[in-house]
Amino acid sequence: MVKVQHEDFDAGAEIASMRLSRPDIGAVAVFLGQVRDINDGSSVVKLTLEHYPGMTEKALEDIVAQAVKRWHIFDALVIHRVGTLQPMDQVVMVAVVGAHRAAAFDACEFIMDYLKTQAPFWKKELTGSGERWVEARESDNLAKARWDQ
Amino acid sequence: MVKVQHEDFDAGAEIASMRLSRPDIGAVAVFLGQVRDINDGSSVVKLTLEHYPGMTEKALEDIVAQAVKRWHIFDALVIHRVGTLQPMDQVVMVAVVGAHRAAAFDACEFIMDYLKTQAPFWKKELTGSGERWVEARESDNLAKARWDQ
Amino acid sequence: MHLPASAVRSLMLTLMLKLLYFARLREALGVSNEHLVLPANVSDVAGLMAHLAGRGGAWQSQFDGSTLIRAAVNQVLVASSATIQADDEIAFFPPVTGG
Amino acid sequence: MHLPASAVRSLMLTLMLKLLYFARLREALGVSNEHLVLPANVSDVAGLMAHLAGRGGAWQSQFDGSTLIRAAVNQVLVASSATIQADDEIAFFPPVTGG
Repeated sequence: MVKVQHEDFDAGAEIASMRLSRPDIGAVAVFLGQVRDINDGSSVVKLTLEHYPGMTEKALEDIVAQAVKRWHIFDALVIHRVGTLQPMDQVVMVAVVGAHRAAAFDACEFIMDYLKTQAPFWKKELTGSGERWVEARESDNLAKARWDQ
Repeated sequence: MVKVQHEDFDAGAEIASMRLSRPDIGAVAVFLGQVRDINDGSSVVKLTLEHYPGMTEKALEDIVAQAVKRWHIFDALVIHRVGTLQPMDQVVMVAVVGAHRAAAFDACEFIMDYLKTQAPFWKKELTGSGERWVEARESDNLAKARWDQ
Repeated sequence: MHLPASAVRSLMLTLMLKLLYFARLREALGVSNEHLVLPANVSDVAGLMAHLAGRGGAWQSQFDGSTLIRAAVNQVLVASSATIQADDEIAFFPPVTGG
Repeated sequence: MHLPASAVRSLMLTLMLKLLYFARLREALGVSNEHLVLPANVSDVAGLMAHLAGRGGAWQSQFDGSTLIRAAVNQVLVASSATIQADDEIAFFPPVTGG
């Protein structure tokens, strides 16, 4: 399932809902991303997330579908916030449930690597020295490329 | 931090406490293991976890220390339950916080792979056809061996 | 041939593209979306980008190839060789930075 | 040489090992722990396992090498070549299955 929303979310409740969805789940792999108070050496006062409504959901659903097809997992959840956030706010959560841990870990990391490079979100930071758009990182492209081999 | 306990734990509260511990955390990688209602083809009625008090804590603390030394992460938490559990009960949680996701994912998976092969816990299942000790899996040894290369 | 005004309008509509611009690109252009009649000589994303660069100014500097721009056709990421046709929704934006 | 009983007791204590058995092994032996005077000819884990196998019965079948047994000395996993000395806490158990 995919949720793109302004509101914060209850990570514990979302994880509990995923893990209790079937009794043959043995492994839950979760990634939670939050706003750092510092980025590329500058202090971050706030962060605004712009997205492309419609395509965002479609892109995330496609990434989840790829993960479910590629690994032996039962389900995956992606929650991504948009709008204006502050340091320590939650930005994104990915939760993957399956029978065993290796597939759950891989699928969770795959979803994050694809989300970072394929889903239409853009971050703008307000730092001590003004606003700036966050630059895409080559390390994210490399992380994604690992899965294409 | 390491906790070995009979009682259940609040995964959401533990994750929140980890992620809010410092403002430069950007990534939280979590693994949650729970009792499956089926294992090796038999239905599981309950699961009893035996451990080696004293050594268990020492082994887990050593694994966490190795992870903190090997990856650029800020902290790691391991909670492992002992005693008698039922299907869908939480067994283990590992939460790793750091600046970026790659190190957090790797450290979390490393801790689980080492825990599975190095920490003195033993599982006994009560199945429809009686009690049995869970056999160690060669796949867990292979998973651990990846990190030794 | 003589067409009634309503038929001309309907014909025009079927030749329209919807264009969307996001993030840094949206700010540089000062436009978030527009409707454009599919130019006669444009059949792929690269051709549309060349057409937009021809507007000059910020359009030229953003679409002349010196700036990294991604494109999506009908909400799917595509390469610049992707074909486009009337009624498509085409979005241009900088490399994404979510997560 | 003549030692008082209290000195003999104290000497004995310093030569003691604490042995622990867990899980399937504990059940097979019917013992979870014992204190053992360090046998004179035993200096490593393998030697201690051979000594325990010499007790016969379940001890023999568990410690004769036919069953996979892990050992810890003073709560640290070790290989069977690890040396042991008086006062050590030595644990034997099957491969672990936590997580």
